[in-house]
Amino acid sequence: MQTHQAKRVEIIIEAVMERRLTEVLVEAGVTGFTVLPVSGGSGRSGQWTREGQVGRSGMVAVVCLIRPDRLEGLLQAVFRVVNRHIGVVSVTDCEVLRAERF
Amino acid sequence: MQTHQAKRVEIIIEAVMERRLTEVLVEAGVTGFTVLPVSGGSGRSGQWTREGQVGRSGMVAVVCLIRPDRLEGLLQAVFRVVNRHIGVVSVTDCEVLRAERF
Amino acid sequence: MQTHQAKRVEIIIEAVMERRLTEVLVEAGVTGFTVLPVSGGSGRSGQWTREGQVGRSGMVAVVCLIRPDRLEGLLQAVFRVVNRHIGVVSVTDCEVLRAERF
Amino acid sequence: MTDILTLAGQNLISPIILSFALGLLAAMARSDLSVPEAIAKGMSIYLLFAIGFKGGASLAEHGVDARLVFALIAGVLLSAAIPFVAFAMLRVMTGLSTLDAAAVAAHYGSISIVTFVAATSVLTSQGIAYEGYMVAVAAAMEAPAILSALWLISRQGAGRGMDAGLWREILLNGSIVLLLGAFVIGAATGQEGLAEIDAFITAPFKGVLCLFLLDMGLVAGRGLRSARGVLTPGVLGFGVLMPVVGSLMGMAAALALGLSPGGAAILMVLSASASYIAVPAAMRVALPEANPSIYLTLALGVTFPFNLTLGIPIYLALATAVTGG
Amino acid sequence: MTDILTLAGQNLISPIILSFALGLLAAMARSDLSVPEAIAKGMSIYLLFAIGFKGGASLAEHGVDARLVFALIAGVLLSAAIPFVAFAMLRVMTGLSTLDAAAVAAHYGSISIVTFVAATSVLTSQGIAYEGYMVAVAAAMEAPAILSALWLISRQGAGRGMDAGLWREILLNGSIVLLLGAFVIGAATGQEGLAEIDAFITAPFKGVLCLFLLDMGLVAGRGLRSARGVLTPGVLGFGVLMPVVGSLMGMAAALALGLSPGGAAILMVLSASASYIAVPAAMRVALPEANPSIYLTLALGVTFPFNLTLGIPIYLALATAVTGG
Amino acid sequence: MTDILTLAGQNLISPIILSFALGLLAAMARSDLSVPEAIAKGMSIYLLFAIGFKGGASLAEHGVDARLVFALIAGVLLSAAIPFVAFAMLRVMTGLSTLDAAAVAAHYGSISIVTFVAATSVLTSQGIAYEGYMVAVAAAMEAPAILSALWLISRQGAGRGMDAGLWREILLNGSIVLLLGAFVIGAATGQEGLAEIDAFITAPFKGVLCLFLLDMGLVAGRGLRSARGVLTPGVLGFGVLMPVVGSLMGMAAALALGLSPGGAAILMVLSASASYIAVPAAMRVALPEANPSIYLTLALGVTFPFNLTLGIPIYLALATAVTGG
Ligand SMILES: Nc1ncnc2c1ncn2[C@@H]1O[C@H](COP(=O)(O)O)[C@@H](O)[C@H]1O
Ligand SMILES: Nc1ncnc2c1ncn2[C@@H]1O[C@H](COP(=O)(O)O)[C@@H](O)[C@H]1O
Ligand SMILES: Nc1ncnc2c1ncn2[C@@H]1O[C@H](COP(=O)(O)O)[C@@H](O)[C@H]1O
Ligand code: NA
Ligand code: NA
Ligand code: NA
Repeated sequence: MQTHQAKRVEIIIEAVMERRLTEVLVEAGVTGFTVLPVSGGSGRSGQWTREGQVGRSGMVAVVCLIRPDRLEGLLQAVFRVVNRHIGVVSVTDCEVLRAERF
Repeated sequence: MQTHQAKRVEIIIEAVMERRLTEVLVEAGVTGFTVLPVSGGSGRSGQWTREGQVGRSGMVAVVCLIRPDRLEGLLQAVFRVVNRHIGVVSVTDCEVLRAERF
Repeated sequence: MQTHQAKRVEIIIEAVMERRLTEVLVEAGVTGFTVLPVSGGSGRSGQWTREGQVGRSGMVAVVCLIRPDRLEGLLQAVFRVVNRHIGVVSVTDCEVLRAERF
Repeated sequence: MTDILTLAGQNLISPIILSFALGLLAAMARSDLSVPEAIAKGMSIYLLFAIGFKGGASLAEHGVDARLVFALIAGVLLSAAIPFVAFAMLRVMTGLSTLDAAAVAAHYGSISIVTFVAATSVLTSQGIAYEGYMVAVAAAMEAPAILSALWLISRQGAGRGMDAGLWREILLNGSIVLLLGAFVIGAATGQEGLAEIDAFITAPFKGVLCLFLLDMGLVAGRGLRSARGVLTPGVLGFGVLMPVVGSLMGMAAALALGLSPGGAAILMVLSASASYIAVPAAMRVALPEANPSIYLTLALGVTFPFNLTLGIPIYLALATAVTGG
Repeated sequence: MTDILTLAGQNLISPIILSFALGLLAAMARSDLSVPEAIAKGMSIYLLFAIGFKGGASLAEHGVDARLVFALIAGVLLSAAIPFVAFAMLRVMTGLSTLDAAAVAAHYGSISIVTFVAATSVLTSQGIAYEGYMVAVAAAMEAPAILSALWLISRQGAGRGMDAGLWREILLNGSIVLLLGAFVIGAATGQEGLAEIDAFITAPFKGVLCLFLLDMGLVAGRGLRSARGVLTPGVLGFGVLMPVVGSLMGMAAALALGLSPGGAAILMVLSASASYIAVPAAMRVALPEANPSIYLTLALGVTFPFNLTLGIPIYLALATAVTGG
Repeated sequence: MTDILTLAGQNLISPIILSFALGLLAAMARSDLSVPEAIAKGMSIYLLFAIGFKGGASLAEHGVDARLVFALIAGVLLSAAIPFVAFAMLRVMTGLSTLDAAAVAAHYGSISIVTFVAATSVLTSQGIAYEGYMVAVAAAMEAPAILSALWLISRQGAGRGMDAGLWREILLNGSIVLLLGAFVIGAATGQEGLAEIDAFITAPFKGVLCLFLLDMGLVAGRGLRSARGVLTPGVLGFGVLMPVVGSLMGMAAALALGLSPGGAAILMVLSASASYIAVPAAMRVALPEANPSIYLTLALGVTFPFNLTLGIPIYLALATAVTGG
């Protein structure tokens, strides 16, 4: 099958920042993203779990497939949101089907 | 540790198509896959969230680690299911432990 | 944006082993990890779903971003836990923002 | 007429409707109020189980009526026929494509179980009885409309057509199985069984319905906010006119069957209501090219609130009038 | 005998059993009916809290009985002893490996809290009293069987052996902690505390149990569907014979303790029942090489339905007969 | 004094407090007992809806009081003023940075709705009435404290400042919207509406509160276990002293308003309690550099249990004494 080069950006960020992050993604011209729930984790600010939590606590994972030439713009936009907040951003090379979608 | 080359295929597809997709994966000789819940996202067909939904709405993420030589067959099988439906497919190079499992 | 080489290790393991795995990760000097829920899957030991389950059944996905030079130690630590248990481990090259966090 | 207005007025300030309105407003104002998916599903399981069980227990008390079979047949026919009327109206009133029109039509032939539940709770508070087997009729009306819509499309050479898997998914859909299963359990264990679990399925029923409608308001509000574009005046008009047309078809059937006033009102409500759970899922599989935001917004954002607020009192008044109840 | 049959017959058409049957059938027919994981867990928390609290409140009312301590010891001994019997029977009746046999044996020494709850609800509807501290006995029987099974395996030089973490996981298992904790709260606050939350833990109890059993039927049905291969006639026979054998061991202990007919029936039910929550998790950690589909299918797909339908009436009839109740 | 102790003693062995203690102990002992997130959220929706609705229905019964408006204003002022007092105390008593101190201060100006609910349930069991509109006062007190804290920080040139999005998030926060919405629904449908859903929102209320407090105990225990480091004696002392200081400010306001003894006790409880849902989320957005484990541990692990056990009886005794009730 014909595949196309793309980048897979995975942003693990506090749930309270989700809306701000996705707004920035849309502004940066990202055509799509997917949000996955996160049930727990650990980092410099300690270990946490979502069990029994009532508020909008914890993190979410936002996955975003984009054309390589859009990466720089996306990262800059993301950085503005993530900068002062806890969370991690990783970028992986990937191939996608149906490139017209990205 | 000894690792082995493999491919990580990630298919984000409508929840209603999950059963059809996994049936096709099994037919294509895939030995295993993992389904992750998705809580929301955005694409050409708009933004959505799973909050408060009663029906089998929204998307799921299916992750499938396979031997590189099986990739082509897998993608063709997947494409038949995804083709008319919304959803995205990405493929990443990876290394796995315990190659006998794939 | 300046990015840094890193490895993305994804461990899909039985939920009952989650605590043991994360303890080993911490011992191996991993500075952070994220746990994602898994809703179902299939492998050599059959197909399963989390729907309606009461016990701590099913699998979880643990994602761990680390500096490349820490990979070997991490894999060895992980292998001790995963060895006798079902589950899969994959490693992907990636780039991260804010390398000081890893 | 005054009666309808009084009833509609009373109906409007019931906790049930106001809970829906609260959800709708909160979502429109972009509050982050939300009901977890698992809780929404849990409440819908509770409501289906309770309504099915009570229907079955009532059947056990009043005995099986010859009309049960006829009512089931009438339900199947109504569900199969309404999509044709809806399709024709959509082609006239709106600019929707054949595909989108057929998909929308399927929803109006099928039923909304919460509208049904809300109607039964209005009947109960008014002390109006209805045939217990209407629950089974509701279940029978879920699926036939889907076939009509697919037939409408296949005539045009489009659509995927049914595979065995889709058949099973539609007929063994979770909500049908639970509703019918609870109905059978209620019928089998009768008033004795009902006495055992009454405190669970009757006393808190209306309260749970309030929270469920709060959630439906939130979902409908979110849908309306993001789908304002698709609601042309024609489409909106259809969403209000179609339930009335459907209810009249239901009324004709109710008269032919000789149902009680309460039963007639229920059959009208079923005919008027539009599915937003089972049918959307089937459409995503069978007609993936149809735009889901059109049918979801119409069914949940327009027709459901219309039925909840104005529709139910109107149908009840009509049913009482024509059956001479 | 007629009594047993009548009771079994009555038992079979109770909403509780029929709900389980509905779930089982729906899953077998591959309906997509499902209960969200969070709701299933929520219901199990409710049931454990309610049953524990009521046991404690009843203890507070009737005072602490010297037999409480003996009953606890008897429970621990039963739980530790039954795996040896089960292991021997498995080696004779089935071709299971030592590892699989030991893992299965652990499940039968431990208990199923829902079977216990179902039995108490049968007793309550028959107006038969039982010792409130049986809840504590149930908690005491959860863990010892695991140790017996691990000992059986370590004798063969296999198995991982216990680490401190596993010890804590088994003894501070969520369901044990909640059951015992609620028992203590019930005992401390007594009838006054019960009066405060009675409307929550007593009135809706049976209804919640119905929905919980619906879910268990779904899970059991899914398991049976995918694990048909492991159910050889020998394994199946064990799944039906073992609970009866276990119940007889429980009966002997009940006679020795001088329990009431209700208490004896409960101890028999506990001995007859097989764990499908705490023990499977412990086995996955301690004996990962044992095949989970064998023990899960046996405990949940064979023994649980057997106890629910035929077992409980049989044990109750036997208990009444031998204790002269 | 004896009265306070008796009441505190009674209070301590209520099912509600013991459930919290059970959760706390289970988490400290590292049991894997846990309540699913969806269930915890579902219970909080239930509690907010029920308490809001009952407040509204009581308002509808007793008529709108001129004091309602004054009480709302007093609530806003209290919420805005308390952070300044808290900030000053933190600077004196602890070594916290300005940022952390401001973040903690915001929590103490705002309120904990579960503490409020627990207080109402103590009042109800003692047969002490309180003004129904206190629910609205509770809602009014949620947000102002956040602004005070942000102002404290911005004075130092730090902090992000408010954007429009944050404003909306704070004011249309899910729990405020639900509480006020249910209050309005209760006021609109009055005793008639209450009668319809009473069996849902009144009878099981205390039982649900027990399970909710079990969950809060689990969350608090987990927090305490992982945040032992931040609890210096000064911080701990603040967590116990501050609620008392807050309650006295509330008492002054209650006297000025001329509230009933019950109403005065509630206003004291609101002033004494610290938010652990709405404010932490706002702080993560506005002051991400502040350490969440400090404010969460203080609010949920220290002040909440203090208020629940000793605080409520003390405030009630004081309120009764000063209002001459
Ligand atoms: N190296 C890492 N790999 C994966 N997830 C991480 C990593 N570091 C941090 N995280 C996630 O980000 C959250 C906040 O991290 P931190 O800012 O280090 O406290 C953690 O709780 C994890 O969920
Ligand atoms: N570029 C993307 N990256 C990640 N997920 C995407 C992307 N595009 C679409 N999706 C996911 O696929 C769903 C359907 O996409 P679409 O077909 O574009 O509406 C979206 O709601 C997202 O969950
Ligand atoms: N090739 C694979 N790709 C992704 N996930 C897998 C794969 N193989 C196994 N898994 C996951 O690991 C679980 C156990 O696998 P197994 O040990 O093969 O039964 C499965 O249920 C899947 O969730
Ligand atoms: Na209809
Ligand atoms: Na047993
Ligand atoms: Na306060």
